[in-house]
Amino acid sequence: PEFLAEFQKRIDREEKIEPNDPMPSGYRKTLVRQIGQHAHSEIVGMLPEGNWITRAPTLRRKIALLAKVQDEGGHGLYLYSAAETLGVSRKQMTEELLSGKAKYSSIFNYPTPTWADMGAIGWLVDGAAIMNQIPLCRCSYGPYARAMVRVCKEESFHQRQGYEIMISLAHGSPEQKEMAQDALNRWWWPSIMMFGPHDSDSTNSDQSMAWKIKRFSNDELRQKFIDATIPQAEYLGLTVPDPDLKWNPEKNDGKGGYDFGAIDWDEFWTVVKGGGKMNVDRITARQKAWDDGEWVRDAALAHAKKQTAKKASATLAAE
Amino acid sequence: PEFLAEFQKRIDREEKIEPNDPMPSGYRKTLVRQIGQHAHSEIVGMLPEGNWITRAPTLRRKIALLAKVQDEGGHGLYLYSAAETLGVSRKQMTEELLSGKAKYSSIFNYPTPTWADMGAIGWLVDGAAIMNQIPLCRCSYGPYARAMVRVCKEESFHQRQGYEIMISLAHGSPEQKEMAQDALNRWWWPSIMMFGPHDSDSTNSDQSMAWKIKRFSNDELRQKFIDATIPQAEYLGLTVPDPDLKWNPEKNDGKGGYDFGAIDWDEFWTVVKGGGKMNVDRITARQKAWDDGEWVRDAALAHAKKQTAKKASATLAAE
Amino acid sequence: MGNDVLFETLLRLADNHLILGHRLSEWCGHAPMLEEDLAMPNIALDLIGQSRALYAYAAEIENQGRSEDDLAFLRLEKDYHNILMVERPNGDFGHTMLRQFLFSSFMVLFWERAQNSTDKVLSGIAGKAFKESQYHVRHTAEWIIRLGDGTEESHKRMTAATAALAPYIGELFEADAVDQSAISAGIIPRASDLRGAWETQVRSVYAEATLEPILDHQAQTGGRIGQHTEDMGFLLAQLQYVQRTYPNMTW
Amino acid sequence: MGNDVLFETLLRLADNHLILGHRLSEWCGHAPMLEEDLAMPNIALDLIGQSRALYAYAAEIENQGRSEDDLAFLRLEKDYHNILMVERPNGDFGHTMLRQFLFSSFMVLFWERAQNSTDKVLSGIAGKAFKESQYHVRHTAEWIIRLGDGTEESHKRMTAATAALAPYIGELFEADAVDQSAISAGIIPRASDLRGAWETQVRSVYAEATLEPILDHQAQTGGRIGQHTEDMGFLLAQLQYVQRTYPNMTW
Repeated sequence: PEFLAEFQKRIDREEKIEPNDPMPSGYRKTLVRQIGQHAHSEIVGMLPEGNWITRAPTLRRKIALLAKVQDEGGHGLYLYSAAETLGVSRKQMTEELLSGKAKYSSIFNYPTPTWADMGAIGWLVDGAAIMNQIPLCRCSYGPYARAMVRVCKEESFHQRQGYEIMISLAHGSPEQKEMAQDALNRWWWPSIMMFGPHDSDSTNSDQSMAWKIKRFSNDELRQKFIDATIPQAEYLGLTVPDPDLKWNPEKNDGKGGYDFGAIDWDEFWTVVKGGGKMNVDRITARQKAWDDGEWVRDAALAHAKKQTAKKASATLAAE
Repeated sequence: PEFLAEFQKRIDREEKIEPNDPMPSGYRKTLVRQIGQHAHSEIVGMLPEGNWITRAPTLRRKIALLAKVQDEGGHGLYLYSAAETLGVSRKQMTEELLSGKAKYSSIFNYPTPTWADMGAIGWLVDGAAIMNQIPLCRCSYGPYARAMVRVCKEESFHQRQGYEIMISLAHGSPEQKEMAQDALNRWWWPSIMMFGPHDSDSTNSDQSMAWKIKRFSNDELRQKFIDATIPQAEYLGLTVPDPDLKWNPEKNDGKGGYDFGAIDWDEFWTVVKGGGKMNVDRITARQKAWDDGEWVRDAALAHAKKQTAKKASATLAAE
Repeated sequence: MGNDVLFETLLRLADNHLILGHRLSEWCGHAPMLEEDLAMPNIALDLIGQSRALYAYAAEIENQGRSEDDLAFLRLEKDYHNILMVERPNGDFGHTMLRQFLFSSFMVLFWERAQNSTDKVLSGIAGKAFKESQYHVRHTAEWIIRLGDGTEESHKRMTAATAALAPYIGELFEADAVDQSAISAGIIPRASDLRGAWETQVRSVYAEATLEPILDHQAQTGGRIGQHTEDMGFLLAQLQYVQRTYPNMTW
Repeated sequence: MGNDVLFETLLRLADNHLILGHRLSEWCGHAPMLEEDLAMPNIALDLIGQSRALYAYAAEIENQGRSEDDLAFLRLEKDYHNILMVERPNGDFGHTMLRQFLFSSFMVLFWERAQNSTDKVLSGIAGKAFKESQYHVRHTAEWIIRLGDGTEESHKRMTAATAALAPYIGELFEADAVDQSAISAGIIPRASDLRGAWETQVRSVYAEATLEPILDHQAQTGGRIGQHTEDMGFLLAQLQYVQRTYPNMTW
């Protein structure tokens, strides 16, 4: 209890907690879960966009998409490394992902049937992710905060890139415009749900706030996202699929903001619990990559051991 | 020797040899090799055309192509059955195909890059096959002769179907006409080579002739094929890729026929010996089907055994 | 009921059959044994043949100058209204057989009743398709039993196939507003009325196959309104290849 | 030498890089380890980037109003003039690495000399590509060694890959009349001149990897004049999907 109070003081002084610092086991556990989940989301998140790499419509778009998906892999790598500083291995985390014990962001269980989804994901999904992630750059745990600084920089580039795809489509042919609208229709609500349950239903939030792992509530971030995104949709000339959406000058302490319709939490929970269109396919794809790659990882290990043994005997001979 | 003379007399009287009849081991061996090779050709022959089933341009063409490839499987089945009457199992023959010990028609080692190849194969490859096969309907070995009667009936249907594809293309758009010409360019010489080496270089031919397994020489059949096919090419308005092709009124005992250019036997032997563009892919595809199917065949066998055991114990219990 | 309901009804049926026929045709030349290199194309031919009759009739009903091939080959992904089950990748032979068994067990009941359709053309198509489906059920049921009650490995694979296909069962029995209209007009039978008979049939085969039935899994849906899984785009890339690459030609 | 030789030369180079980049990009998200999910797209990005520069320049040289994307996406199969090696399916990770190693070991020598091309644009492209290729060789060579001299299984797989790719080596060193013209004009180096250095490099890596080199197998050719293996059509069906389905649009 004394230690806990001391720890809280450090947090309150905005000191960064580092890997070798003493920390409450709850703090460590929360971080391992959250960073792991975040890393898994990056990795699984490669799949819905990876789906269009071989079918991208131009060389420029193909290069940008490939680079983007690669960046996501890079984010996964930073984040796994941050989690490893808390004493959990990448292999262990991967196995938890594959067994279903560890979660990843539910948004990646929606399919990407059209090219416009590459725009919508960048614009909306990355947009929502950035809202969530910018505060994490000031997270109390140092390695996570530093990883997030790098992630956020790249994410906002991705978001612009996605929005730019939307512009091309929305200002393109009628077929392209329809494709863009259809993508917005499908991605709008899932993006809104990315901020998680309403504050009133959110568990563990208070403790995370106190520990400064989390700095804004789900509903605060959601509102910020909606307020930022609606003008962008208007610029595109697309219709946000929410009939209850309305400007409310009273909101945000009189600065104004948007009222929006009720979120279908049944759908949210269905997808979280494995009922999304792509849940099974996503894990199957990851499992297949893992299984197919086993011989490669084994061989790399075996080769490294041989090299070490060779060096050792060379050193011995030289002595 | 007395037996051999007696056997030859039966052959000369045009009697059919049946599975349980005594026969010289050379006769049996020749037939096993030839029928097996013929069966393998049907099976491997499913692949180049199977390549277009999922991409056929219309429903009518897709149905016809699928039915055709299925027929080839059916021919394989008749022929394996005919070979089995000579005491060799399908499994054994399949293993010989996969190991490379048994051959199949070299023509199937050419790729099918365009839809026009579905026309050219039907027209030229099936056309050449029919030339080869019609005499086999009168082959001295009964089961083979009877199998060939069924095969030939279907093959001539396939040939008409292929030619009909060529007509659609040759009388279609400039792109289609070019596609048809390109296919003719690629399939002409390989089809000509399907009749095998020149009589002067052909081994084993005399004995096969005497035994009435074979009834015409390679060169006779080749000439018949060319004479029948050139007018068809003319009707299509396509150019046969042989600058030396010329009507010769002296040929065929004064009935006239076509002179044609020198055959590139180096290419022929290269492909026979495994150097065709698709040799490795063909065997790899068959090997994969065989390997992937092993658990199915094993299960079918295991289930059949269980059923037999059940029936036996039921019978026992009833006694 | 307007022609648009009949058109949409025919299209959904046609798409189911074309896409499943397409998947099945992918096996041609790669089956575990020669007999199945004949049997699978046989079923595929029936399915694609049925789709052709349905597209031809749909084109006629639509009366906008589109042909059966325009409908089959020249729509966007979201305009294909097949159920998700039929577009799923083949998986292993057991998975393919089970998918076909589940689908054909439904269709045999559907076609049987559709013989009494108020639409005479559809009832004619149903008569032929009913007979064909009976063979599809028989052939695939035999394989489910053989593989379920075969070796340890085959049992394991069939158990996996059972689980993998379970989410795609519910969509068979769905009915949206379009279906409701078609049902009310007596064009097609009510799918939910067929569920009892379907389950009896399927349970008896699963039992003989020593497989645990999973028939009430939460359903994946959306196919009817063109919301597909990611495999669909790749299937269409092949299906439409020639028509898209060489537009407006006769083949 | 006419512009047509330069155009065709650029196109062949561009096609090689696009198609191999495409194949490599198929791995993205499916690699054996996260590090390779970064490394393979890295190489793919270099290759596709090189192809883009080459197509853009080829379009300029052709001067017929075609864009880099028209060249990359809107030709018929027979008009893609890449060598066969680059279109071969990925196989397992070892096969993919070996293909890349064989190709990049050639390209590094090619680009090194092409820096002195009489064509200034190409020599500029070569300068950048040379540096990139050095990394490709280094990265893939490390894997060949690791996998060749790893476990028994990895050695077996690499031996199989060695045999599978052997027939596609010869085409790297071919030169037809077009190539000859381009060589005579000093646009590109003579491929056959590079064979010695290439073999030395490859043999030394194979040796360290304890792999038996098969470098003089009878060559499969035809890619240069658009005669492809059957895998190419399926690759193009994906590559061209959007452009063919929605013609004449801006993306």
